[in-house]
Amino acid sequence: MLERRSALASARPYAGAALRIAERPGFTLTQVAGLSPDFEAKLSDVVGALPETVARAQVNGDRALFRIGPAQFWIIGPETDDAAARLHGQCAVTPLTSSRVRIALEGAPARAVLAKLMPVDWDASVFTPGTVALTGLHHTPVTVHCTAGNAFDIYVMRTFSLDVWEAVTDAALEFAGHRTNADT
Amino acid sequence: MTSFRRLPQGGRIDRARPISARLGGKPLPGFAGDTLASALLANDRLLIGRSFKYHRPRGIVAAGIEEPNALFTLGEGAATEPNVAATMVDLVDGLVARAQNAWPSPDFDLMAVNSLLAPLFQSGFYYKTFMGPSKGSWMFYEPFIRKAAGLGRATALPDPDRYDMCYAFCDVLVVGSGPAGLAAALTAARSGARVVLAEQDTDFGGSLLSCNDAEQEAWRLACINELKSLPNAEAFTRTTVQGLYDGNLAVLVQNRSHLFPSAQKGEARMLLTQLRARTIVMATGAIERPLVFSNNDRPGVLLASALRTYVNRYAVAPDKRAVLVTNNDTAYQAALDLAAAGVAVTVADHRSNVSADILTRAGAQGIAIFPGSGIVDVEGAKTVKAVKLGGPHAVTVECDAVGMAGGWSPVVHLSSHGGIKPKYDEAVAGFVPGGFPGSHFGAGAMMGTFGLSAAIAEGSNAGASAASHAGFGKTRPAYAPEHATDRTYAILPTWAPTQGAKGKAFVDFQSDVTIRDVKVAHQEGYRSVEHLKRYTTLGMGTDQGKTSNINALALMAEYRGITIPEAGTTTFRPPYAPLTMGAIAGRTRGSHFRPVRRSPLNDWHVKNGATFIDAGLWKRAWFYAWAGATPETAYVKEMELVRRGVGLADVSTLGKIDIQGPDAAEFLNRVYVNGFARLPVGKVRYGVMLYDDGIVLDDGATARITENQFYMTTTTAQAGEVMSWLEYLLQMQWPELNVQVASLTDEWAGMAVSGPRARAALELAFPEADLSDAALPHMGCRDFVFGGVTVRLLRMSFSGELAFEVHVAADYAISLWEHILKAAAPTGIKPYGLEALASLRIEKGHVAGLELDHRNTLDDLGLGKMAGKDKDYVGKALRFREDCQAPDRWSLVGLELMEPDKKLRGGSILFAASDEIKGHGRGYITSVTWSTELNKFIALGLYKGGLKHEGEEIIAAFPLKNEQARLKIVSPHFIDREGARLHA
Amino acid sequence: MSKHYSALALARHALDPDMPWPKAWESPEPKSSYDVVIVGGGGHGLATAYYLAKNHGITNVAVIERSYIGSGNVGRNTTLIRSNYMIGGNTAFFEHSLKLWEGLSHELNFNCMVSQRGQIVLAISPVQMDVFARRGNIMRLNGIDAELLDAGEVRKLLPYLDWSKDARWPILGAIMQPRAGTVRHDAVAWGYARAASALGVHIIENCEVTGFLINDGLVSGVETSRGRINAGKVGIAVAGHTSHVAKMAGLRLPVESHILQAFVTEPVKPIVDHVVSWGAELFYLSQSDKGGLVFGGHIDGFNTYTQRGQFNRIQTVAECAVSLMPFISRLRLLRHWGGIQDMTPDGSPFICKTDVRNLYLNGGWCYQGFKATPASGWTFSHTIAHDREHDLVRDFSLDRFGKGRELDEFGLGNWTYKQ
Amino acid sequence: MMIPCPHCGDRDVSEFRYGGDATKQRPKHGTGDLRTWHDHVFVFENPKGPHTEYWQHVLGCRRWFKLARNTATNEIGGVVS
Repeated sequence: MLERRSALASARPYAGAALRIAERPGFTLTQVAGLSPDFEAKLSDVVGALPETVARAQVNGDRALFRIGPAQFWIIGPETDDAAARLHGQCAVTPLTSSRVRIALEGAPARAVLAKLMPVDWDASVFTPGTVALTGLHHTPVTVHCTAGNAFDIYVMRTFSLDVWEAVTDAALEFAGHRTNADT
Repeated sequence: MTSFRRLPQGGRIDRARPISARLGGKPLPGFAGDTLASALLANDRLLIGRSFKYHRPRGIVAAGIEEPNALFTLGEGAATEPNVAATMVDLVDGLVARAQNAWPSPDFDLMAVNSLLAPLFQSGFYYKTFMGPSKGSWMFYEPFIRKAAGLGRATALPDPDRYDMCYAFCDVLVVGSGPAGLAAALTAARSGARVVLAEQDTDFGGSLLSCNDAEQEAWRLACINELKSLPNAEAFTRTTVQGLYDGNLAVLVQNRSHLFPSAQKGEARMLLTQLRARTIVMATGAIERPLVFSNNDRPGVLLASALRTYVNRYAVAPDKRAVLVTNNDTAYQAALDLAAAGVAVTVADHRSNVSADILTRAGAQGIAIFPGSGIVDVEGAKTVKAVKLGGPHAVTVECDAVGMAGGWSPVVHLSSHGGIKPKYDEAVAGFVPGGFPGSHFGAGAMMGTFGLSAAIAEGSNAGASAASHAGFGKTRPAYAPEHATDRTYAILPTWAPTQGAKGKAFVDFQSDVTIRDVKVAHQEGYRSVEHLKRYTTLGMGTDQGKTSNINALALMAEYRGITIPEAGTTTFRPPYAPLTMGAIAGRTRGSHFRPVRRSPLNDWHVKNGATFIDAGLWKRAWFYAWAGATPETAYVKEMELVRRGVGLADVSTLGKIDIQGPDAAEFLNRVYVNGFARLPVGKVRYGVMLYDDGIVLDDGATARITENQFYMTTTTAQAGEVMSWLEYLLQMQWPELNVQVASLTDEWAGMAVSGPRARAALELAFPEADLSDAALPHMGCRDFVFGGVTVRLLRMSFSGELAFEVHVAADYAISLWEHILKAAAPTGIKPYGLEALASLRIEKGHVAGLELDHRNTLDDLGLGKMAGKDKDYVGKALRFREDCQAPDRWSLVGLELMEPDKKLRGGSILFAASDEIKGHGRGYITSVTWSTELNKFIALGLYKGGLKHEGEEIIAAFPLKNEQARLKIVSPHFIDREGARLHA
Repeated sequence: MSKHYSALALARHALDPDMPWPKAWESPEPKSSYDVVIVGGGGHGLATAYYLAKNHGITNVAVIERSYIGSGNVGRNTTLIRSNYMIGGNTAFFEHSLKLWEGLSHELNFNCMVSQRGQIVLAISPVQMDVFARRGNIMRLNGIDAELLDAGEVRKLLPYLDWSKDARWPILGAIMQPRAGTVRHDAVAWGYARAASALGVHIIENCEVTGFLINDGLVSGVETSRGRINAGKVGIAVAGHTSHVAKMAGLRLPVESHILQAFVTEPVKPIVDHVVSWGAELFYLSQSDKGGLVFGGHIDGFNTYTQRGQFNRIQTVAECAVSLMPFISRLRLLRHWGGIQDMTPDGSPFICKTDVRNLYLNGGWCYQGFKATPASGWTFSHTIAHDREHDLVRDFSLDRFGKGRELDEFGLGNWTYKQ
Repeated sequence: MMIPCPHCGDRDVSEFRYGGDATKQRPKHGTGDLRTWHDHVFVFENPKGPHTEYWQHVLGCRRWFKLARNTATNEIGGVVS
């Protein structure tokens, strides 16, 4: 058997009293795109209701759906998700699980940290739970999903993930109780 | 004798908290709440530096950001910060300051001899001399000029402090917290709008901080308290709005230097905020102008408003007598407050008629008023001793300080950052905003509204309008304090000095520009405002002419005999005040300067002794420790490994694109010059694409996975460009094609298994898979499942050897890589790096990097035959431009070094044997390597006429090292021309 | 009144403060007709007028400027001069320009502060070293000074760079041109104006061209905000606004206007003694004689005529400055401004005849307008005087794209906004 | 500048890449002679005033779109279909 290895295996952990920053692995990411007019109908047959806009996530059971463009969606499911198989042949299906690393940011200072990194309005009255933003973090494309009050998932490109991790933890330095071997 | 002293009581300083700062190595006592400037005056330190050009003694002029003279160097070692205005520095424990531009000291400054040469240093001085004796003479003079110029001395050490940056959004931004700003912020916030109030000072209140009126103080505190109680409002001190940019982007910078050097870890010295505001209320106030008269730069000559601020806010006053010189009513506020503090005050008023109200109020305080008179001259060199008055009261008055009240210049900088020029207002005798876009509003002194209750009313209105413009309806205005009155601002503009004295009359203190310099500029025809500024350097100092621009403009208008508006206005550009570079860069510096991109195999490379090299943003394994310690030796061993056995290389950085849809084949058929329509499923094809201009854009191998799905690879360098280009064509130009593309660069890892023993190695790694030539021929492709994971095998070769590319989902890359090395160990397989990879392809004659530099055509690269004759493809039309088809274009050749004892270098220029070695030659070397097959240096290059000259001996010149070498032109395919190894 | 500038003249004026200096250039009313009208009173236009009079004896010339002279890019650049060009059509032209710079203060009797302090271009990869080597070799082979420096030699010259392991990209070496340097930019406009005026050229400020007089393909003058002015020949030198001026003459051009921002810090004592450029990202910096660090980077990257830059570009440039030279972090930015420059597909300019007879074009300078000023005036005046392109600008033609003869000095391809 | 992405809404200009003059009609694939393509690739409208350009939300949804923008003021006119 081949084993998975996290792109952040060698990342320096972040420890903060009020803020948690950690990789959140264990998901299946499938990008689907339409090749026929009835694409969205076929898709919802398999995964249920679809998100209305690019700005909102649709959570159906253990799946979260993002609308990442016209006739393009991301399906974030459990590791065992079979959506890809069930959609095979009905639309363009592109497995992207390895291509993204999910970094979870949680705690009172989370919005302040995000505000240091991305030109999006993170105010609690605006970026409410369920809101999704496709934006840029340190020159790299990221997808941010507000999963709860002050909890966020950031989907970053795998090959940039260690660098983005460094950028995020550095932005959060003032909230770090201590940063493990930060001075090495 | 004493000039200034600390008053026994009063002021906003905290006398319970004494502070010990150091100035020039000596203690500088003061209290919390002092600035460096107020502490200097409190300690009677008037002479604080020397002027830029003439090294004249100078003192503090202002109490705010407009200060032209009092620049100090703060901190020591790596923390040294030159040219900081003392008026903007909190006096804190541990503060260390040094005077500038004076040697050995401001008191005794050797460069003062400059003032003797003063007549020479008039405007345009530099342009008129230092030209001789010979052509290059300036190079002789320049070092001396440079040493003399340049204000403070910077350190060359890296800045030790941290700077932070964030993005923010709000409905209403209010700039300035004076009466108008506080009213605007409060009114807007009461509507429920998200309000940000930015104040540059250390406390809120603006002009109110310089007053001594209990009712107004109560009003100020009430506003602040209510504002702080509202959850939708944020108020920041020490925060300057440095500029406004398109789309209502306001750049705010908060200066937290007062926390240093004792700052906590992670705490930033400055925080820059990019604030997107729906609407903006500007309540930026006004700055008082000096008057121009002989020796108006003597230490002890300040702005009248500054004297008022020092006495009321810092409890620092002239010792016995102050003379105020004015052309308007506002000077009397200072006069009355000084008198109230026990200072004897004389006012010289340019106006012959002073209002009765003022005469009575001033008279009551024993203030002597001389209507119709101004200052002729100032006596005293290092401190003011007395002033000579002119007009009907030509007397000399002994005094400790002089206050200049030349009228007020509204701070219209932000309103003009957007491109709207300020307009001149006769009544104000100054420039006010020339207009506002719909989402901008103004209030208070910056609009020319100087009365307190008027400013508050205007502020409330602006706040309400801004809120409603941002979509918030009902609100409640902030009302002025009950007894707030509107003091008059009657002004009689006076620009030229009172005649009768020979001393220098300064217009711009920091740039040492006198009234005579403005005259000279006028004489010589440098009359437009911009010419005046650039020729005399007026307004070019760190104060950006905040106190001097209007006076200079008015004087020029006077000389030209035109009105001030006719003479023009000055354009204000960001930043409003000098802005620390570190604050702009924020955290994006050093190792964080640009993102690092790492292969999925990166951790293995690190663990196994790879040396890395930067390739764009990527860190790539250059060579491995097993092969040697230096690239020069290591890559040769790694090449031999691949030529004689088998090697494993990380090719994950290649661009990879998933192309799906019924029209996928047609799409590829259009973007590649060669045909893809009939590529069979399970086959790979090398393709080249052009840009519309007919120049080669990129190349790569593309496999057909199913009828409607292709797997495209691009070069590492062009991956991003190609992806955007494909998206552009599909989304904007070819809607008729039903195709979807997605990037797989991060999803799939790629490893090349190359060498005569490649098949043997993979058969050990994947015992179940049939890898025979029949089952997987050259340019064949197959997916199979191994260890529960899909593995994609592409039989293709970059090295020219029998080779396979093994692609797998990136999560499993290291696991599979280790498996192959372990399972195939008997074949002697080892990893090889980028240097060997690139060298092997040179031997094979594959173009890459410098051969694909946006300058070359298909034919230049010897790929012309690939293009489909009767097929359309992007770039076809312009490919056939006249010169693109010229027979003698520089095109691809192989090169062999004929002189074994020599070295071949990239960037060498090529000449025919018979050529004179000069000019641009006939081509150049793009890529060089040692060939393990031919045991000599070989290269790829571009040569005029290309392979028509095959077999010719030519010359490679490298004059930078005075080297030349003889080469032979050969086919770029140095090895296995018939491709036997590929098909093995 | 001393017409001639010298230390002696200064001394005389110092002793007699009431003796007035003469006007640097006359500002006459426009005549109804001139032999040649130059549209644009910037560095290139003024230089062209000067050389028309000086080299070709054509003195009945008017330079027509919409605003004040030097109000365009000659006063908005980062003052660099160099001749490190490698493409055949460029090398000789820019070297000629540098030679003219070297003698300019004498030629004009106006100190333009031509400071040949040397330019050092830093390389961050072995491939880049090869590219720089090719450039340096071409320079040497054309009689132009160039030195290849290794990291150690660079570190001796520029100890203040980030040599730490924190540096995102290591500095591997550099190519240096000792004769490159800086010039006091405003002085160039003023010096050429004064010298041209002395030779009889009319410099007409605050006069905007509103149209061209063209009959069956032949230009005979211009309409201006101050009336019609007839001319035997008309030259356009309005880089930044070339497209819409040329449009009045019915020309559509391979030009797109973009903003390039420039920056200066507060003055400090001498600390940077060379012109330093970086191979990681477009970035170049030098210290002015007044003490300010003057620097710039890449264009904002989209079509605009506003002289207001975008803040994200300001950040990009500041990040370069602070990352390459960490001490700059503590210095303060005094001003930043924008110049509108013509961008062309291949990054190279035009000095040529047009489809309209007797109408000549000078534009498309991209990043290199300032350093080209003297040679531009030299060759443009020749082109106008002889109705034939000067040999040095044979390749600066409008038809090069149609012919497939791009002058892509840096191998960036045919994109105005990526140059 | 804030650029209105047709899908993500107003976003900072730093998330976008500029794609050039969109007032020009690209010749249909397989048509157009050298002159036509020359004008399409090398000649620009470059107006000082209202203009239409290609932009891509490259740090976002990767959509290309046509944007109306005034080159004299940087005023955004909105997305053009």
